Amino acid sequence: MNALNAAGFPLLSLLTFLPLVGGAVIMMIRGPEAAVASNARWAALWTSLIVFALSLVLWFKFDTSSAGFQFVEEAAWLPQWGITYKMGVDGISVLFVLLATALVPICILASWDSIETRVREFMFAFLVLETMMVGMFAALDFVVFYMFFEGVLIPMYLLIGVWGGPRRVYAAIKFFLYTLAGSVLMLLALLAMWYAAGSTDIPTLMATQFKPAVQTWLFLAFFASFAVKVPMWPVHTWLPDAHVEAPTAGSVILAGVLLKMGAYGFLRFSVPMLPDATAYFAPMIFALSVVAVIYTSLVALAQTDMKKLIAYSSVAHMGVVTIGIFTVNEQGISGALFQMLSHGVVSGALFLCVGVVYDRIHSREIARYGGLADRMPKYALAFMLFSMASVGLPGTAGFVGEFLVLVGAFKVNFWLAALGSMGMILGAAYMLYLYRRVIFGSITRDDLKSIMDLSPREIAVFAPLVVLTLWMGIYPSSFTVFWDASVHAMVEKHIAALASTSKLAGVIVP
Amino acid sequence: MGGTTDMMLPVPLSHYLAVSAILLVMGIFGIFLNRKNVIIILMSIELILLAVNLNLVAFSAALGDLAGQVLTMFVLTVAAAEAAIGLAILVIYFRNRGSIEVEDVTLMKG
Amino acid sequence: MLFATAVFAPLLGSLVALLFGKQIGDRAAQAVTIICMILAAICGTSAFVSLVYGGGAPGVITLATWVSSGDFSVTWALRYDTLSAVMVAMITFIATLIHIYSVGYMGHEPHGSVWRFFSYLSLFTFAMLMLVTADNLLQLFFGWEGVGLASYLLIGYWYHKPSACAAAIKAFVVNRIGDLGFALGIALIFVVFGSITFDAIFAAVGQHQNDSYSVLGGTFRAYEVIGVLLFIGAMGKSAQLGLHVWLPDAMEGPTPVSALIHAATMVTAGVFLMARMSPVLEYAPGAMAFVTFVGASTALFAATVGVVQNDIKRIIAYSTCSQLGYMFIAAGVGAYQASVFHLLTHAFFKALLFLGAGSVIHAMSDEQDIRKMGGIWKKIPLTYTMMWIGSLALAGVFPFAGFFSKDAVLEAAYASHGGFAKYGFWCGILAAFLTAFYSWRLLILTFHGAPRADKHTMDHVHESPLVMTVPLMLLAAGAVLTGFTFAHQLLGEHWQHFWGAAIHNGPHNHVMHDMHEVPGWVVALPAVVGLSGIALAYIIYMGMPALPAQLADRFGGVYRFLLNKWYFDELYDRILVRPIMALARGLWQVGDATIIDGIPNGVASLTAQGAGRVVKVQTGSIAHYAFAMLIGVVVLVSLYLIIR
Amino acid sequence: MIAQLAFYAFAAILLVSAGMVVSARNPVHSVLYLVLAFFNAAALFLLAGAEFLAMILVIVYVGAVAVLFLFVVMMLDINFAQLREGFQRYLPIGATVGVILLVELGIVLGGWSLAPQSAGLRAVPIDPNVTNTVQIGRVLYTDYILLFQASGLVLLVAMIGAIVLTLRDRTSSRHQSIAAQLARTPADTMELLDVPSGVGTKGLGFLRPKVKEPAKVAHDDHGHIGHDNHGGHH
Amino acid sequence: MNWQLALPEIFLSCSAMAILMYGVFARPERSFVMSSMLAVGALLLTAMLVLSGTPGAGYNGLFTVDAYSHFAKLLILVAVGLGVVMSLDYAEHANMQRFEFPVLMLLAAVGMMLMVSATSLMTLYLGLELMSLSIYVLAAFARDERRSAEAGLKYFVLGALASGLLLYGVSLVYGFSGSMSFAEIGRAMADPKTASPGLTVGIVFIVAGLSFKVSAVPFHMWTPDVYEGAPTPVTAFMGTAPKVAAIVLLVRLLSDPFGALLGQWQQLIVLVSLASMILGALAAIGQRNIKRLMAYSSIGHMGYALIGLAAGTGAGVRGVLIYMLTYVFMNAGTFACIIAMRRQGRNVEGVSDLSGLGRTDPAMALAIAIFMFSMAGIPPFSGFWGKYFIFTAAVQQGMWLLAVVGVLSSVIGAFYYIRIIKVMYFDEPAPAFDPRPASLSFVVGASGLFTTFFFLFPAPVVAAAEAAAKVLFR
Repeated sequence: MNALNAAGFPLLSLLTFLPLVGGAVIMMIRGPEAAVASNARWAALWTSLIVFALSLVLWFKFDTSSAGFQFVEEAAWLPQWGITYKMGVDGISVLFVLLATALVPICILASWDSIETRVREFMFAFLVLETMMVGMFAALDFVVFYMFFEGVLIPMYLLIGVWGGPRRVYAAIKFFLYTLAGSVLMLLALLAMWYAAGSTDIPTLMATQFKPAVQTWLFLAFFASFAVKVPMWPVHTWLPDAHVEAPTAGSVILAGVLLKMGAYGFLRFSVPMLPDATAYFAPMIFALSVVAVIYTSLVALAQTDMKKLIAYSSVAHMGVVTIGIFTVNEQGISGALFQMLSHGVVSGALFLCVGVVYDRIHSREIARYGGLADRMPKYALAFMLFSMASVGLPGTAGFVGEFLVLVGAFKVNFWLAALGSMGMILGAAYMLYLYRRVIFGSITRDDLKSIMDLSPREIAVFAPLVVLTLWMGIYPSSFTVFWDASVHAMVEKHIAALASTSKLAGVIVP
Repeated sequence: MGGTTDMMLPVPLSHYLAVSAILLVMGIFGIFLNRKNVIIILMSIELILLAVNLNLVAFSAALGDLAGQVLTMFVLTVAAAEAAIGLAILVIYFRNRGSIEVEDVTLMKG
Repeated sequence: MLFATAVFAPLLGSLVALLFGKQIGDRAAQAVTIICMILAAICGTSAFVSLVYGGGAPGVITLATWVSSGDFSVTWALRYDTLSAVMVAMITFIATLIHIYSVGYMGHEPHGSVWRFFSYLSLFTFAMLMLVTADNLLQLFFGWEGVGLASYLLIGYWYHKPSACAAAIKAFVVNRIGDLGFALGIALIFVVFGSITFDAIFAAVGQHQNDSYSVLGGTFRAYEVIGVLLFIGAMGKSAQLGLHVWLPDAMEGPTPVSALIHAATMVTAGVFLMARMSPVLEYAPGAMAFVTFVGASTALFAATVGVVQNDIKRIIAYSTCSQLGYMFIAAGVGAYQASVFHLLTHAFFKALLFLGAGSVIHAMSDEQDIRKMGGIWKKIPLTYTMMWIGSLALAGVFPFAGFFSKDAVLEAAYASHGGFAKYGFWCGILAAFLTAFYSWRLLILTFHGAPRADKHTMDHVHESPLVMTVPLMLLAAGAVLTGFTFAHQLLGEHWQHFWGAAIHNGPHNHVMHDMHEVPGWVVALPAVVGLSGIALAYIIYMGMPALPAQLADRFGGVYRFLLNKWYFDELYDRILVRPIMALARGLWQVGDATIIDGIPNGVASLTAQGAGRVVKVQTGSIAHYAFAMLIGVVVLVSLYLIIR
Repeated sequence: MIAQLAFYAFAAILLVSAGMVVSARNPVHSVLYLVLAFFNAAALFLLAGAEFLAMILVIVYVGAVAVLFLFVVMMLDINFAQLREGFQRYLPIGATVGVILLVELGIVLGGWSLAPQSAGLRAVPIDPNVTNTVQIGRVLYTDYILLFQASGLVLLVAMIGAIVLTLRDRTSSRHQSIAAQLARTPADTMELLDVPSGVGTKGLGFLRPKVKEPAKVAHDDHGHIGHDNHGGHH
Repeated sequence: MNWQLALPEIFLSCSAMAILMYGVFARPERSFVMSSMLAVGALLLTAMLVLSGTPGAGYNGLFTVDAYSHFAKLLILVAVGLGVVMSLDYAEHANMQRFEFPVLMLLAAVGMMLMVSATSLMTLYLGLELMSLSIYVLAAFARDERRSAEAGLKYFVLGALASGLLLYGVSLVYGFSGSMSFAEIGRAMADPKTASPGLTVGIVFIVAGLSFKVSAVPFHMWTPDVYEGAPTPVTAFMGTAPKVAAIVLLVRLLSDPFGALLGQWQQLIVLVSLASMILGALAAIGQRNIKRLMAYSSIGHMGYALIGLAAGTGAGVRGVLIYMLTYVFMNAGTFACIIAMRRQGRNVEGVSDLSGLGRTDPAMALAIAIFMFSMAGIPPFSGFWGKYFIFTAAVQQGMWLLAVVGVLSSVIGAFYYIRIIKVMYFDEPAPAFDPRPASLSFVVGASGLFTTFFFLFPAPVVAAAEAAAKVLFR
């Protein structure tokens, strides 16, 4: 087996495991507590920055004209049992790797001061999380995927539980059990697929045709796992709790990357591997997604906690993503992918916005704030931009994905498009309502009168996100070009698969 | 069941087996009956072992195979060893608690 | 190039003011934005002149790819044709004047924050320019939403005022409802035409005439559905009946904002959309009838409400609403040219009215209630004059601009056949009467009669500074001149030469011709009713000032109904806002917290109970353990014997 | 015929005494019934031709195990009066379980037949011409040497176990440790302290002997505490 | 007769006796540590003998050495070795430092090795008893400790009952098949149609007896009490090696001589497995004593292992072996941590005593966290791989009920595992534990490394397990 990719360099493995190495180094730091904390911060930042810099190679070297997997590396692992260590990215996954590597340094920078206790462990957990995330998006073997997919639970559980808010224990355990309950069923699906195909190699599985009856069960098992992760209504309630209790960086990474894992799973497994079941279950997914969009948007409207509001908005946005994925047309999937990316940036940024004021006032109650525009104009500006992006204003990142999904959904059904886009209206309502209550109005509380605007460090945190948000809104083609070929191939294959099954069915049942 | 091999038994094998089965049930019954005294439970277990031995000997005779008897011998040996250890444990238990009532042996539960 | 400069100069000004406003200060920010605006106005006007009079060729300036996915591909591009050139010239011109005016108007604002205002103004202008120069529907949507954002920011400019914040949110959210329809319309256009670029759509109009689309349980011609969806978008932005509720509240913003976004430009986006999409709408007669109907109803509705309002800006706002109705009547009957013409003239005189009102408010120490004004005409004669000019134009008195455009609208409505057109005509006539009436009611109550303000205020009444009055005068000039200058070109016999391919009239649509051949009384009627409205107002408010109160008493029900704007806000509050908020809380507390969380929590507690029960068996008694084993054996043996 | 009669007689006594074992109120009686049961079982062994085992049963079981039981029962000095309370509580369930099991075993055992495939596959065929003891002796150290040794280990474990559990080297009893006694010096065990008069020993507590440095209190000038003269004693 | 087949066992027995002699004559204060060291050495040598042994059957068909027994024996020896090392420090504190302790462990190891090599019901029985009797004594070893005595008594009484039932089953099987040798029983039952019901009832009895040692439901009742009462190193020992021996024996017995009757015992094992998984998951919730918790956890784990047996395939047996391998290390490591839970010289066992361990002793907390995540089956830890191969077998056989219930109960089980992690990391620190002796650190470290890095080198282990399983399913 060729252990190296075409470039002769195991880039993806390096990206995956370098953070782990960094984490190990951090755990070896000894000395007085303050020094350990400071060194750990710097070490973590440098590690993540180096990883990010390396990951840029993906951006520049990726061949956008190819629909296949690139940067593929392979090593024997359990050769007799069809399990190999195989990494690679295609247009669908490559940007998520970049998203993960880009968000981690931002998160580390964002938790520079807000994490005061057990800094070393925090940074370690975060880097482990990065390993898991990058590995998951780069995995080309189902078992490898599963390991990373599940492994994410460990650092995230600790991040929420150790550095979280007052109800962190409940939130952490809920998060853990919800997602575990979903994913164990996927393990069974994995085994069944392995049994049917004799391999857990993802490209092989994609090429395998499963019997329609089998597909149904596999689909349901995948659904159990990915729907929780997305999260789809009605298995979304772990998310608000987890978000609210997690430390800011945890929320950012949760919203930014972890939620994408479910949708990515749908795209990587459910849709390409199980075309018939996808077609069969799409209406159900649509229904759930539409409910998610409307229901959670409404719930967001009633929130009194900033993070919870944004968390619920995430559910609504992810509802749009699932609609897009299951339209299985180019606009729908492309829109879903874009929405995932933009949501990763925007809602991560929104959580950072909450974190900024939380660090100062230590409250997330919306009613606790008001009139921040007076004291924090830069903050207000950034917050406005991200709110508008979340609302889906054209010219920001949020619009492109939402609109493409709308177009994709329209191809399926008018009502799907109309109801699925209700988030446009409700989203505007809750985001602006939030913004008004926090930023507008007059300052009434004494501690807000002396609140400080963004520090240079915080500006450094926000600046890349601002740039990304506008970039993605104004010139989205630089992102969509990555996956156009892959999405095209996927849609073609899906249509062909459906056609062949119906032909098959025609033979069996005249 | 008039085989050639069961001529060593004075009665049909089933009679032996029946006695043994009744003995087994009595042993089990004894456990249900005596929830007070651990020693009685041990004796009930001895009855069960006796039933086993009876079975083995009967089968051995019926099959014309000595293996059953050899096993019986080992069973007897082991049972003796078991009794020694069991009673030793019982003694230290009694020393600690001053009682061997079954219901008392509930320091740990749940 | 000129054209592109006209579009992007305001953006530049806005960004500079926004990003560096704090550092460079208010003065510099104002200077930068105004310079950029002037540049834009010059470029915009030149582009218009060169296209219409200089023989320039219409075209498309492509800038960059925007969104592309599969066969869905959209570029950033500027469309240069008569329609957009007219709009650009008008927008840049008026916006420049408003920028200048704002320097004076916002002079009392605390220092260090006005840069924000100018940035928003320029941003708004930019968005509007993007809207009118869009080469495709998505870019149009970009501008569309951009003006929404800018209007949100401007309405909520005084963010300390809760009412301003509420109005800002209301404006944005109500607009969004329309935008959803618009977005769906765009999607449907893509599904039908396979593209959303104007050229591609217009070229393919003929091929998809008989396409149908199923929705609401029925199957309709796709064009009709498109027309209705687009018009829903236009309804939101142009404050048509049903989605108009945001417009009056939007008066919470500073007055120049009202002038800019709620009179001259933003609200006209819907009309512009109708004109822009004329090639498609021409083949959607059902949708067009709907447009006429809603426009006519709005014209009448807003006029009735305007009659009884007391807030000077709200009266003008309702008049805007009403005038937009006229524009839609025209668009609905196929006379897009008349519609755009009215748009153009209206932009001038309505901006004039708003800025004049601003000048009054400025003079009256921020008083907006006309019941507390009166007797100030001598103190602010210039403003008074300007308001007269504006009102005359609004009322459609010859030779002011409104006369030409309103007449054209009504003639077109008459000339077009069909019930909805007739409905539009008569509503328009009625509204014309009411318009004239409330305009003079406003004038008289504001400027004449005994002073009703307190002495302190009256002492401070003063004419506005030059920086405010000069724009007023320029606008007044526009309000006087645009009518007869352009009427002939836009609507006269060479209208096709003027418009080129920018607006399309279908082969069966002869309204542009027919409108010139209506009976004489139709031409005269608007002027007559306008004059009689003025006369009535004069009689009532100058002659017998006690009468209005008596009338209000006598017809209390009607009065309150009108005063409360037909109770639309209350209705929406009852049937939409409150139920939705209640639903939201219910879904959260009951749906999420009780039911959805209840299931896993219930499972958890069941599990815990099960655990308790399981553990209870573990009594610690040797005998019980032995029982368990023996019973286990017996059960297994029994099962075994049964299974066999 | 006699053999058959003997079988039934012994079997009957066996079962009756087994019943008495589990139902007797006095554990001593139970043990004695157990002994009786063993004797009868030995007789049944004999009837089946297993003479050696019968002897073993009597010698090992009656001679050792049962006596051990008896010994323990008597040693443990149990309050017999209380032992029979609650006797009836589990009777129904016990009876049910017993009856079901008996019926099932009856069904199963009644169907015994020699497994056809196994005929002639005797591991150690019984040779009627050789005595039982000799036969066992022949195989025990040859074919079954492994198991024989293993059973030896079992007995070893039993021995170790019984000893390790019950044998007490009495730590409380006073053995002489000559080396330790000889190595003792006065400094190890005694210290002299100044005790201010008129002060009690409260608050000072009990001083342990053999402290390397003299107790701190000795230097404490404030003399708030008195001293305990026994501090040096062992 | 090829007596060398049993050379490891013979060597280990002789070593045990030699150590016994040494202990008798050595100076009492040194005898315990020295004899423990010697025991570890003996185990190592035995392991080498096992490795160098050649497959074959001997002792009149009573005893067999094959890849399957190799695998199991090595695992048992490792487990016993870890047990001996773990008890080194504890015994001194608990006043149990007597040289008989390691000797009994060695003798138990001999018993287990006999069990896994048994190819006759007789060997099975004697090995089982040798092991059991040693453990009875070990459980009661802290004889002045009331709970230890009670644990010993419970384990003994119920164990004796279990072996009585087992023996009854043996007698039935003997009577109905005419032989005690696995090979001949198998031949007698080659045609399941002619197998008499007596055989199957006998199987039930034997399964019941072995299930007791495995502590599978409904023969599990002793487990929590004995785990709690027995001295912790003994609990650790009981939780690992004997379980391996018993389940390996059960697997061999059911798949080799009774393999043809798969259809008859499969349902039985499915039932037992289901009940064990569910009970193990449920009952551990709410436990405050960590040893009891581990007891229930082990019941659950045995349920999972039995899935592999229920599958009745080579893949299933492979799964069982891998599962037991990972289980031994997780369990030993966890118990080493529990033994290290000592404050001011006194051992504590409450889950709440772990409060804030993440801050007071990060290394140990990390180790426990790894073990807990591993037991919950979270990748990449070894516990995941155990479950992976187990469920592979179930899925291959289409045993969806088992698989689904299995994964779902693993979620319930995960609750209490992560609750321990929660206590360690999220709660406010309790006073720190006493310094951890090197012996325990060794066990924790070795187990932790194995558990964590198993995923790096699964192939050889899986290959070995597969080779072992091939013995039973050719």
